[in-house]
Amino acid sequence: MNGASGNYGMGLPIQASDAAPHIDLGLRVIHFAMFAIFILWSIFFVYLLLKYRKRAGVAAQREHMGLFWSLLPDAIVLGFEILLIFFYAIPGWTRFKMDAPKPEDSTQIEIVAQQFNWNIRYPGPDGKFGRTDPKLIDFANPLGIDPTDPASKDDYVSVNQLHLPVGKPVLIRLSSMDVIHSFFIPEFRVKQDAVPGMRVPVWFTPTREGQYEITCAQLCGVGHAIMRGDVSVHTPEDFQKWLAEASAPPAEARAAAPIEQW
Amino acid sequence: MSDHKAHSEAAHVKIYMMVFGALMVLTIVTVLVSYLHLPPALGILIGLAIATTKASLVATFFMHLKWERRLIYGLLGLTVFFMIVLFAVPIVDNHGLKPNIIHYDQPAAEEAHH
Amino acid sequence: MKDHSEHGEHNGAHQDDFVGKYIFSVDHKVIGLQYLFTSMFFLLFGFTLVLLMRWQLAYPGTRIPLIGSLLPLSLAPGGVMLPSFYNSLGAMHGTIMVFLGIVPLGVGAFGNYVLPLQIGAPDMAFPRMNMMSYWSYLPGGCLMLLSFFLPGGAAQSGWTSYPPLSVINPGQTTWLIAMVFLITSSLLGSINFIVTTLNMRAQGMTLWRMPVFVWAQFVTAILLLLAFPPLEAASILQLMDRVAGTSFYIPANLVVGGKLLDHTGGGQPLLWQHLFWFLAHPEVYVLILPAMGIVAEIIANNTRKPLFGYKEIVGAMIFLGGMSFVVWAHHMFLSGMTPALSNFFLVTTMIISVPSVALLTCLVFSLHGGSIRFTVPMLFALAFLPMFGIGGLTGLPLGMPVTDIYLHDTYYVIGHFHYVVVTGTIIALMGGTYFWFPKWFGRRMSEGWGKFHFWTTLLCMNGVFMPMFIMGMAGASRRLYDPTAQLHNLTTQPMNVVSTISAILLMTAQIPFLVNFFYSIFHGEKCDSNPWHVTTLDWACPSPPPHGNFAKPPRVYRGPYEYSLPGAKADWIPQDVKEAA
Amino acid sequence: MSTATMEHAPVESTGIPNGKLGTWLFLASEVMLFATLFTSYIVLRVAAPSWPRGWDVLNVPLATLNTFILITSSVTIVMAHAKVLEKDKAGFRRYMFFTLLLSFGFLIVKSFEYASKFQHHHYPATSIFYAIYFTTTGLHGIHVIGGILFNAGLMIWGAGDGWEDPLFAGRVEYAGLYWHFVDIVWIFLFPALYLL
Repeated sequence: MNGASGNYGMGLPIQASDAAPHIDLGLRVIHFAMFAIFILWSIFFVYLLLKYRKRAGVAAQREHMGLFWSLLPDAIVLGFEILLIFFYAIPGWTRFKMDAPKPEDSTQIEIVAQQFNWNIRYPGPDGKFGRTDPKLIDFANPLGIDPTDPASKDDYVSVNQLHLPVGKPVLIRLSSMDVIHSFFIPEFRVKQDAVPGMRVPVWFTPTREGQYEITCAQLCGVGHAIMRGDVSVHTPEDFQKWLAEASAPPAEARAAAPIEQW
Repeated sequence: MSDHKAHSEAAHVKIYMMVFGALMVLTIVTVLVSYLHLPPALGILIGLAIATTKASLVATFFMHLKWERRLIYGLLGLTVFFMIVLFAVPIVDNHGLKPNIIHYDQPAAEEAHH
Repeated sequence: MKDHSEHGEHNGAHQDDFVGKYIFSVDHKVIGLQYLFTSMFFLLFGFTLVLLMRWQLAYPGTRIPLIGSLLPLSLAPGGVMLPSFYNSLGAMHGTIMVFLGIVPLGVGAFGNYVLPLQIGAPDMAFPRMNMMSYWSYLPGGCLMLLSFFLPGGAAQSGWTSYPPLSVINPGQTTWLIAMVFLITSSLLGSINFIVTTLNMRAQGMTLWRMPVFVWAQFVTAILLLLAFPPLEAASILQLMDRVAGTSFYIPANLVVGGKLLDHTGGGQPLLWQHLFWFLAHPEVYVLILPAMGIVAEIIANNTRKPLFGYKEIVGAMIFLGGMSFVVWAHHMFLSGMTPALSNFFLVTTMIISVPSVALLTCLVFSLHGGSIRFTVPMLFALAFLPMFGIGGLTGLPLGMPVTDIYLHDTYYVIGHFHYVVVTGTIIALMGGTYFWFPKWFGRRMSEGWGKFHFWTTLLCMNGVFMPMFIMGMAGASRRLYDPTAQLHNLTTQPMNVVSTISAILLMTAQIPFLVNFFYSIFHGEKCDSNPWHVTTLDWACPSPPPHGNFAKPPRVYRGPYEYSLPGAKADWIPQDVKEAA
Repeated sequence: MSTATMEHAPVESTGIPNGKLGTWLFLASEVMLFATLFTSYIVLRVAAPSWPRGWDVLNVPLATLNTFILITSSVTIVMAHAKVLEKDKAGFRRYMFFTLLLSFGFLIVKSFEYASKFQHHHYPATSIFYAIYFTTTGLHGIHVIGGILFNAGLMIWGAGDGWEDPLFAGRVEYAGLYWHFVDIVWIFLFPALYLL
């Protein structure tokens, strides 16, 4: 069907971006701790049930265990959480959602979600996105790019096909034309809601060449299930070659690119 | 079910009239200030201060909060706390989001650079 | 109008006719039972909806067995459901289960019936308001049901109703109007509960002698009182967006299906999310606190010893209630909200886990040194502990913004939420039903069938929700009409089948319960007024209690859980008994 | 009434009458309701590229008149309560009548304001400012209507056997509490919409 289908199993999908190892580390540590807590707790629970089951001639004791023992689980959980917050959660969040890479060091892409497509725009060699105007939107021009703006001349728009070079940060400006969607690539461990009226930056560095899948993670209407796209991560040379080929035809001809309308 | 203590109603009525006068004066002041067309920040500050004063007067005297029990204070304190939370988070968020909001009316060049 | 005899006479006028006694009754017990039967109906209805969804998830695009052919063409042509119908089912399942099933059962039914009894009151503080609360809930519920048959159909935007989708989708207007009814009902109820708890306690029933269940209901009522109005206002704004064409949640220049939307714009989609979750997170505690109260009552009764750390439990509940107002944005880490805010909500979310752990610890430690009777209610209460534990623990990776990047909006979230609410709350409510059944009807439910019901239910519930964690870890997205339409869901598709089969079995497992329940109302083994030997006041009056509950106003001499007092003849001393015999 | 019954039975209670506690709880929830509207107002206003000044698009003199009317009605209802405590039936009727008159006056002025907006084709859908304006003042208006119904009911009840009812003074006080709250909401709405 597609090169991406081998990426998934019963556990976490393969890791294909710089975010993946960091997020997986957290998931593994937290789940290991969860299992440990739950198993120890269950042993204690079953022990209590067996030891203190109702037996003839044995009355319940009114005294309780000391308060100290009840504070212990709280303290353990709190300590674990404080460690996670300061050494894992806040640094990771800062890296993935607060410290964006510089635009000039990154592959810049604009993604505009719509029911039920991902419109992907590359700025072309000038590195600038042309002006857009919602009034210009039609089936041939899904983003409403203004052809009179010189910066828009070399812009290239593809639908549901995201091509990226490996090893270089990708900086996406994510928005939506209609309702809230959510941009999710499981192999990259990247997810962000696409909100209409807002342009949210998303960034990551692909670390592995291959085929991956974009999916919409936020209910966006009747076609939510079929809203998907393909990601191809190339070597930098292949990526440049692809971009040159793809954006070669003049602006007028580009408009004929097939657009899936569901 | 009158729960009123021994305080005399006549004294209350006198207070009510004074509060009434104060409310009227404050209303006139806030309208007059608005005719100065102050810069928004200052205007909002003054308008809000006057409105809060007026509301406090109504609550303290007309709603008898001055003579009310601690439980009611507690209830209102709790409400005000959650109200502040309800105000604060969306407003702080809104402030943080400003750079991300798209304004289509801006000129082309600015739009392109973002 | 001055004393009890007149009070009885006053309402006695109503008792002669059927309508006054059973329909527009002002008796908290009748209203409680009205809530009980209505919410049980809605729970079963909401469950039926999800069975349809589960069929579609396990066997996408195939004919729904049995009832597929009965569904109208506009929902499921040829017995195969349409995506719009699937989305309606999703939205209505969530709404019905939360707002029409669990809250009315936990608060409306158990709270209404048990709370006045446990504090020794003859009725609620405002009996007629209590009746109005039910009669606002029922039309709201009926409107929700009817919405399937109204033009535009039922809401399709999820129970969260995120705009702009909810503003442009059909069916949402009915949902919003019905929600206004339900919110009104909850507000009326919560005012009543708070005043009753504060002002109607029997002599000697100080705050620190109130059973944990009463405390739980009290905190719940405060949450409802202060958290629901924002949703009411937010719903009105959304209604304006739909009906009057305003743009509170609609930004400028939306293009839907290639056409510019008429709305002028200037609104903020995220505003709804803030206002919605300001209610909906406290709502989670509205779901879980009454359940914890029930579990605490059952555990104290069946270990035959006082609860471990009564004051800690109450304190933890109050703290949970307060904190629940400042954690809501952990539902919005990836919503496009200012990222720096996430760190604040990360910290508050981790703080709120501490009282939850404390509550669970106190309940488990209460078992230590007890003499545990494995009655049917106790089995349910015991199952609550590890199941709620799983639900709580799986909240940890969701509450961390970093790991939430991956798990957000996957099946992991569904698994987490349902472990808390189904294997947690519903299990506890089932236990509560077995526990208070003798109080309600003066008869017992069958123990044998109860145990059968317990084990099958517990097994099937885990069968439904455990696979969801596996699917979530593999990245499977939620709310997909056809999971096989996307590559990343294909490998975990067998898990959907396991979940669906378990859900069907779970529904089947409720049949013995329903038969047992309705059979026992009429033919169950008769029992005395206090078959479980409980200390709290709800068992100090006849079963079922007469109008006015207590023959004479009770007087309370001791705390709620005086079990196994050394030197006492029986291993329990009711709260209204002065001297240890 | 059962509320009265409870107060005479020996109970543990806060000492605050049920009705008063219930009214304050109701008002607490109303505070949250209007706080939500104000939050929405602030968020939408701050995010808007431009926002009309109230005095350019709305009628400040009419709204000032309405402010005077509402404040006066707050005084008359508190006087009505004082008259109940003084057992002055005629006084109560007089002040309650003034209160009702003033509340109708408020609605009439409001309807003139709305009518002139509609004449100029300004509807809630016109802009986000008008959306806020119509929604908040509309909800406030519904609260005024609710207050009128309750106050009129009290007046009718007070004319009959209500005057002798032990609950009567309390009910008048609670009606007053609610009415003052409606006043307070307007005290904030007035500058927020018209003057800032």
